[in-house]
Amino acid sequence: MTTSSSLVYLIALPLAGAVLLLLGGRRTDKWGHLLGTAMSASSFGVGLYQLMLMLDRPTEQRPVSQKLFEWINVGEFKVDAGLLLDQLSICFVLLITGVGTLIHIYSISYMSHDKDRRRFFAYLNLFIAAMLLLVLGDSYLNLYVGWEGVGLASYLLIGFWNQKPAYATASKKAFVMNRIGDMGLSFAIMIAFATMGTVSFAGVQEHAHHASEAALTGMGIMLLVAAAGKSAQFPLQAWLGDAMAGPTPVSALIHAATMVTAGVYLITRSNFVFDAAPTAQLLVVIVGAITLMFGALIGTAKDDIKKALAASTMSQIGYMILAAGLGPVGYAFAIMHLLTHGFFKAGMFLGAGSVMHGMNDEVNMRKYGALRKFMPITFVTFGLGYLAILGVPPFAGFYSKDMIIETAFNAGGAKGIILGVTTLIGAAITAFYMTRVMILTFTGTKRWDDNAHPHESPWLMWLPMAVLAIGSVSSGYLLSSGGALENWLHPLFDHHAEHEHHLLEPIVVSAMALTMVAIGVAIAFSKYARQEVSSVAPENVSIFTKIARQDLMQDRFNEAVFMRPGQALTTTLVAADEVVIDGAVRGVGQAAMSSGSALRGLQNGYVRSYAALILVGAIALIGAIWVVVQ
Amino acid sequence: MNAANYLYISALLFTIGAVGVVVRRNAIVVFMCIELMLNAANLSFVTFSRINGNLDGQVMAFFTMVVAACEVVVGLAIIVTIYRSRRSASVDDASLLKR
Amino acid sequence: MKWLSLLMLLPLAGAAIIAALPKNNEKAAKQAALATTLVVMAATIAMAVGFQRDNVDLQFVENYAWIPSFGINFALGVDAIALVLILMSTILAPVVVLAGWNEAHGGRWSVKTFYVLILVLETMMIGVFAATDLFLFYVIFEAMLIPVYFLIGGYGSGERSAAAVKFLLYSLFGGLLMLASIIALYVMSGAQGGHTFDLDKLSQLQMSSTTQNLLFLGFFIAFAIKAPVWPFHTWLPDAAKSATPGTSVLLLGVLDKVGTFGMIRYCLTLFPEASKTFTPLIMILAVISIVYGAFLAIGAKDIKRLIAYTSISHFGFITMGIFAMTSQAQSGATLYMFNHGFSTAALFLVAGWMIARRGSSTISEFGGLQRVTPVMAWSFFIAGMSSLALPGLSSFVSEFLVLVGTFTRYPVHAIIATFGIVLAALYILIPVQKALHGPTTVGNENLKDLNLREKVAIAPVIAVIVVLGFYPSPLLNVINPAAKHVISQMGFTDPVPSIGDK
Amino acid sequence: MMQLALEVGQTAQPEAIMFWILGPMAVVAALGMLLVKKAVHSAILMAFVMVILAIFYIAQDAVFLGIVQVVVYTGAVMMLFLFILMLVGVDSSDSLTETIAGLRPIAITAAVGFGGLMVSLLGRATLGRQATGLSAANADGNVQGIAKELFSTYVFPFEVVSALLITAAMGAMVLAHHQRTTVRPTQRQLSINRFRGETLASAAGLPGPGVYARHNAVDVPALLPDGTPAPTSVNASLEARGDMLDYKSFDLSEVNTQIVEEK
Repeated sequence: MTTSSSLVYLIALPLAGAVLLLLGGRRTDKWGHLLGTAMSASSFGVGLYQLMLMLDRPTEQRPVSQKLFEWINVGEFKVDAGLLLDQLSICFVLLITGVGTLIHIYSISYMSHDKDRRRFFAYLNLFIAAMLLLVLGDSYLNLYVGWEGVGLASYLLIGFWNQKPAYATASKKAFVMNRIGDMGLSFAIMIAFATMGTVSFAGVQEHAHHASEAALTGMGIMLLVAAAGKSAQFPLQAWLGDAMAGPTPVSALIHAATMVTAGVYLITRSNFVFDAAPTAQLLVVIVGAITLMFGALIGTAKDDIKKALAASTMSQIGYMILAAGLGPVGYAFAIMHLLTHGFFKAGMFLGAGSVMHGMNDEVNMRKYGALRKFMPITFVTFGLGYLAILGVPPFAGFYSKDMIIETAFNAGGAKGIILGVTTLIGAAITAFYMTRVMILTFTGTKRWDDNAHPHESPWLMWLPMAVLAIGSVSSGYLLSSGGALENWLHPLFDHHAEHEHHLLEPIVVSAMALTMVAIGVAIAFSKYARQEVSSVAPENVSIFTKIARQDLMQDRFNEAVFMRPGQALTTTLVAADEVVIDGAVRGVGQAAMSSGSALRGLQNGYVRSYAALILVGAIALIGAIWVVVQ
Repeated sequence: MNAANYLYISALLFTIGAVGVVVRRNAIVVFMCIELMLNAANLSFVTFSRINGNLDGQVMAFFTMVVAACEVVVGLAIIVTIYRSRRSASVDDASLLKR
Repeated sequence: MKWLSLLMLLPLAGAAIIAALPKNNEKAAKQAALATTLVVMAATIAMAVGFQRDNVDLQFVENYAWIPSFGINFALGVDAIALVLILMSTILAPVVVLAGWNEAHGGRWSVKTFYVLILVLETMMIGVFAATDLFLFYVIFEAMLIPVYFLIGGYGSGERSAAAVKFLLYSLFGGLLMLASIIALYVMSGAQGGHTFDLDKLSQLQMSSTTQNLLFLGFFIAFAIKAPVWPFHTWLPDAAKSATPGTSVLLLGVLDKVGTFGMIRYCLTLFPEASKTFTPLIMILAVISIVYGAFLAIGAKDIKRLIAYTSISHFGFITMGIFAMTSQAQSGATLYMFNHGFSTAALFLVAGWMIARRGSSTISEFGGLQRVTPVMAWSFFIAGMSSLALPGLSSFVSEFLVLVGTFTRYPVHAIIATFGIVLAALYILIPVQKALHGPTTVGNENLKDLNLREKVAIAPVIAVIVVLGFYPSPLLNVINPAAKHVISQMGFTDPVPSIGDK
Repeated sequence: MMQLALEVGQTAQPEAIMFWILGPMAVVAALGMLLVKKAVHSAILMAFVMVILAIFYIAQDAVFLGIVQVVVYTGAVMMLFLFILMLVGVDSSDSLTETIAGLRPIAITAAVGFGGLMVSLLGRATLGRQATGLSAANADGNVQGIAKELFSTYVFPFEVVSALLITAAMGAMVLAHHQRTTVRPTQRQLSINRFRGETLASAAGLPGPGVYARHNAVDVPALLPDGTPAPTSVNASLEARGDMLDYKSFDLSEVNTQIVEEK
């Protein structure tokens, strides 16, 4: 293990940017966006420098650590503020800072008309810092700080336009659902400490194979809950669609490329836990599979371009989680899909932002159409992303997604078949809804109002899109040629159980996947390109479409099962506190008062009744003597 | 002759006096009942003195008489004063304690 | 140097000076109060520097005969836990004075009286944490009610008299139960080697388990009312709603800590066996407090009541930490007391400014403050984040320590308590959304943002919250030996990780 | 009871005979005190009880107290009572109907309980020895014995009691003394008031009671020329005592209507 003193700058630079911009206030309005971008870019520079240093070192010395200071030290509970940069985190560091910087650049132009642009950049920098802390922390507790930090940044950014009540509600919903996930992470940390006496990654890895499987399963499930919260996985997926209330660059950065993939990071980072807890691992796979179908189905019905993309994100992360749940063979593919997805999805979101930018912030795809002519660059970059997500060779998605499908089939037995088929169907549906997005947005006839004047975005916006498009084209090949990423990550994962039994040859899987994609595309074409698309969503649709439009009833379910009973409980408790507990207290007071006023009747002012009372008292006294002196 | 008999009669007189205090409204009668109670007590004292064979009880009765005399003097003065202002000797009319 | 008596005398001297000032010179009274509290703060910090960390005995011990015929001494001394709480109290005092610069206006009595009361209260706050003689502790414990009663009843708002009386009756009830226990201890000490109120000697008493249980309950109920622990909590929302923000800060931030501090210092030390007997019950009460307080906070419509209910939830955490009997939970609980003082202070002060500007404390009356008064909105937001224990802010460290420490011994309690953090997100974000976000409510367009004085008052509080979130070690290192000492005195050791069994 | 009867039968000493005659008489007289309407009767019965008690004292070798009882109590205190009764009004008879709800049953129940408890307590109390008798203590004479006690052992209480007695006397004087709050009007002033007052009606002397009225008793008001009764013609103290007849019934118009009704 190498130590370094420069890791902290990765986090400190964007953090300093955020603090400066937030404390500086209006004074920094003029140059705030430039500072924010510069901080993010310099962090990217540090990341690249670290990568080069890492490449220089032999494999076993590649991980770098830095201890900043002693954070918490109570009894056996010792946590240092320590950073760890290894082969896994460097991928994330570069993705976060790289894509992050591009999105900073994009936002300079995208947010140029917003008077709070400086604040936006402050939040973005805060997010970058928190996300870096998340991937760089060397213990679960440090990760937790970043984990909630990105939740906070996400909350602030979703609610950036919080003067609109719906947006404010969306941000609150995201934070609260994330907190449920955070609770899972808390439990995982507690279990780790209670069973292994440590919460650092290294410590847990060292002790994991001694610990009881029950404890590890519990920890694994809790980590899965955490991942589900952060990565919008079933059953905590409901917030992601609403999170699109944030400015589009935020959706691109946080809710597509980086933060939502933190769950995948957490599961791959905790590989030593899941490898020893098959039940938890199986649950991971199930959650991934459900979510990938769930997201895909929602995606087919959404008319809001950002929500369609969000559903797609959910589905793609489902793929990653599924891969991560497949054990050592899947981790690398999960990460690879994560990286390629980071490129193409961020690119597409920025494309969507570009379209909205030209269309007066209209998000309804049914009001688009024939934009290809007006926004050629956006069309091309979006199109490249589209091909990538479909998994058309040789674009990035082909490499990463095919690997996952293949690995799923190879999981063995009925599990393998089910997972394989699920991923294949998912690929087909993905192809369907992405094609639908393409057709509705860029081809066909124009359906927008006359007051919209679609135009291509300025270079500050299309440049990042272009860079991301290049990434969507090439990253898959680069990462997988010769198993580059696999080998790079190999030392981290316990790969001893290498069971290379192929159920299907890779080429067969690819062929099947491409066939499914072709079917999906064909259906979309027949449904949207060959017939006129109405500019309002048709009402006479099947019940399935209606359900899908309502996000498969996820909000209704949450409302009915959690929110309403919760509200009822709150109301009941508030009333009970007033009536029962405070009532009991006031009752004591009332009793004293009423007994007082009852006794007051005795004080009628007549001497003779007082005398009678004295007599009664004397009787009591003598009676007592009578009883006592037997 | 059992000296305890005097004690029984003393108890009876005391009780009667107590009832009188409660049931009679005329302040003067109430006072007389109080005197009756004091006298009953005195009878007990005297009896105890006899039982114990010393004069302490009688001395005590003597003191009681003095105190009773004081009480009568003051009490009657009060009754006269009340009567002067309220034209009534009924204790119920002087129910000022309540207000 | 007689630090502790000096600390207790300084505010009294300040109060005397203010009392001597002419009645119409309100500004001088305020300045004198601020100066006094600052001097006390400086003196406390100077004292704290001289504290020996690794020494678990009482330090800065002073002992003067007070009523020798009853064996009563004016005995002072602090361990780390008391030191931390005194530090918190004296840091909060100038903040409260500065933040509530104008809150004494419109009271029943003069501005001068307000500051005299505040300073007298400060003396008692120091004394109650420093007392090592049970009688002295009791006297201060009860005497503290007097200035607070007048502060609520004389300077509060709304139904201030009713709230003050409720507060007083609740506290007196608990105090009387404690008094009975104290007298019993005193009587027993007479039979076992001489009448005394000395805490150290009383903790050596031999008594039957029934006696111990009963006496323990006398103390515990007093402290549970003070803290407050469910179901003894209903005075707090009323008192907090009616009191001025500054008074509320002292009430929730400092006075309520006397309850939890008392549990450590008196319940555990004097009655170790009874504490063990009642621990299961108390843990349940603590968990109920956490969840119950959170739910009521979610349902609260008044911002001050809301903060009071969040405090009930937080005090649940502290109580749970105290009785979980692990070093993490114990240290966490003490740290929590310190942190809660600051996060509640921040919440209450900002809420107070919001209320003063808007003229109403109903949450729905606010709206869109983020746009109108960004600095105030941010201050409230950060305070709220601290209250929901966002990592990186001070409360997180303490809350997590309590949870982790509890989990190692009482996993079920810890798990239920952890649900509190989701509820915390709700009870903070709902008012944040209603008050700070959304369209600006009519009538709020021209509210003024924080002025310089208010910024100066809130800045150190937020600084403490942030700095201790990232770097709690200085405080934790002071607390740890004392917390460990408490646990070892009780005969507990930390549960060993199950991996160690193999 | 049986034993009591036996005792009475067996020991027919003079004291026992005296006791069994006077004892019931005292109890009956005391009860009568409660039951009679007129306060004067009560006072007489009270004096009777006191005399019986004096006899009991003497029977129990308390000669001094017996004499004091007769002289001081029956003689002085009871006379004081009677004097006050005269002052307040001999005739003011007490209505025996109870005005405070529920007081009488309470009082009687309490009395029965109280008496019962006392008696049963006394019955249970055992002296354990025969009454010592005072022959030894009274060897030098009862008065000398008491004097010895009073001026030796009880000298301090004795002095205190004397102070109390003086204080009581002073107190009674203060209470009963009626301080004038206005200057006593002079003859001249009275005359001016009489002639320069609001009306001249009082200028001439008031008619005596019974003038022109149907009766000429002192408690019947005079009738004025217009036939209305003049309440001022009756002595004010009679009116205050409530002994004056209702003057309205002497109004001539009232009388006339009665006559009409009789027809």
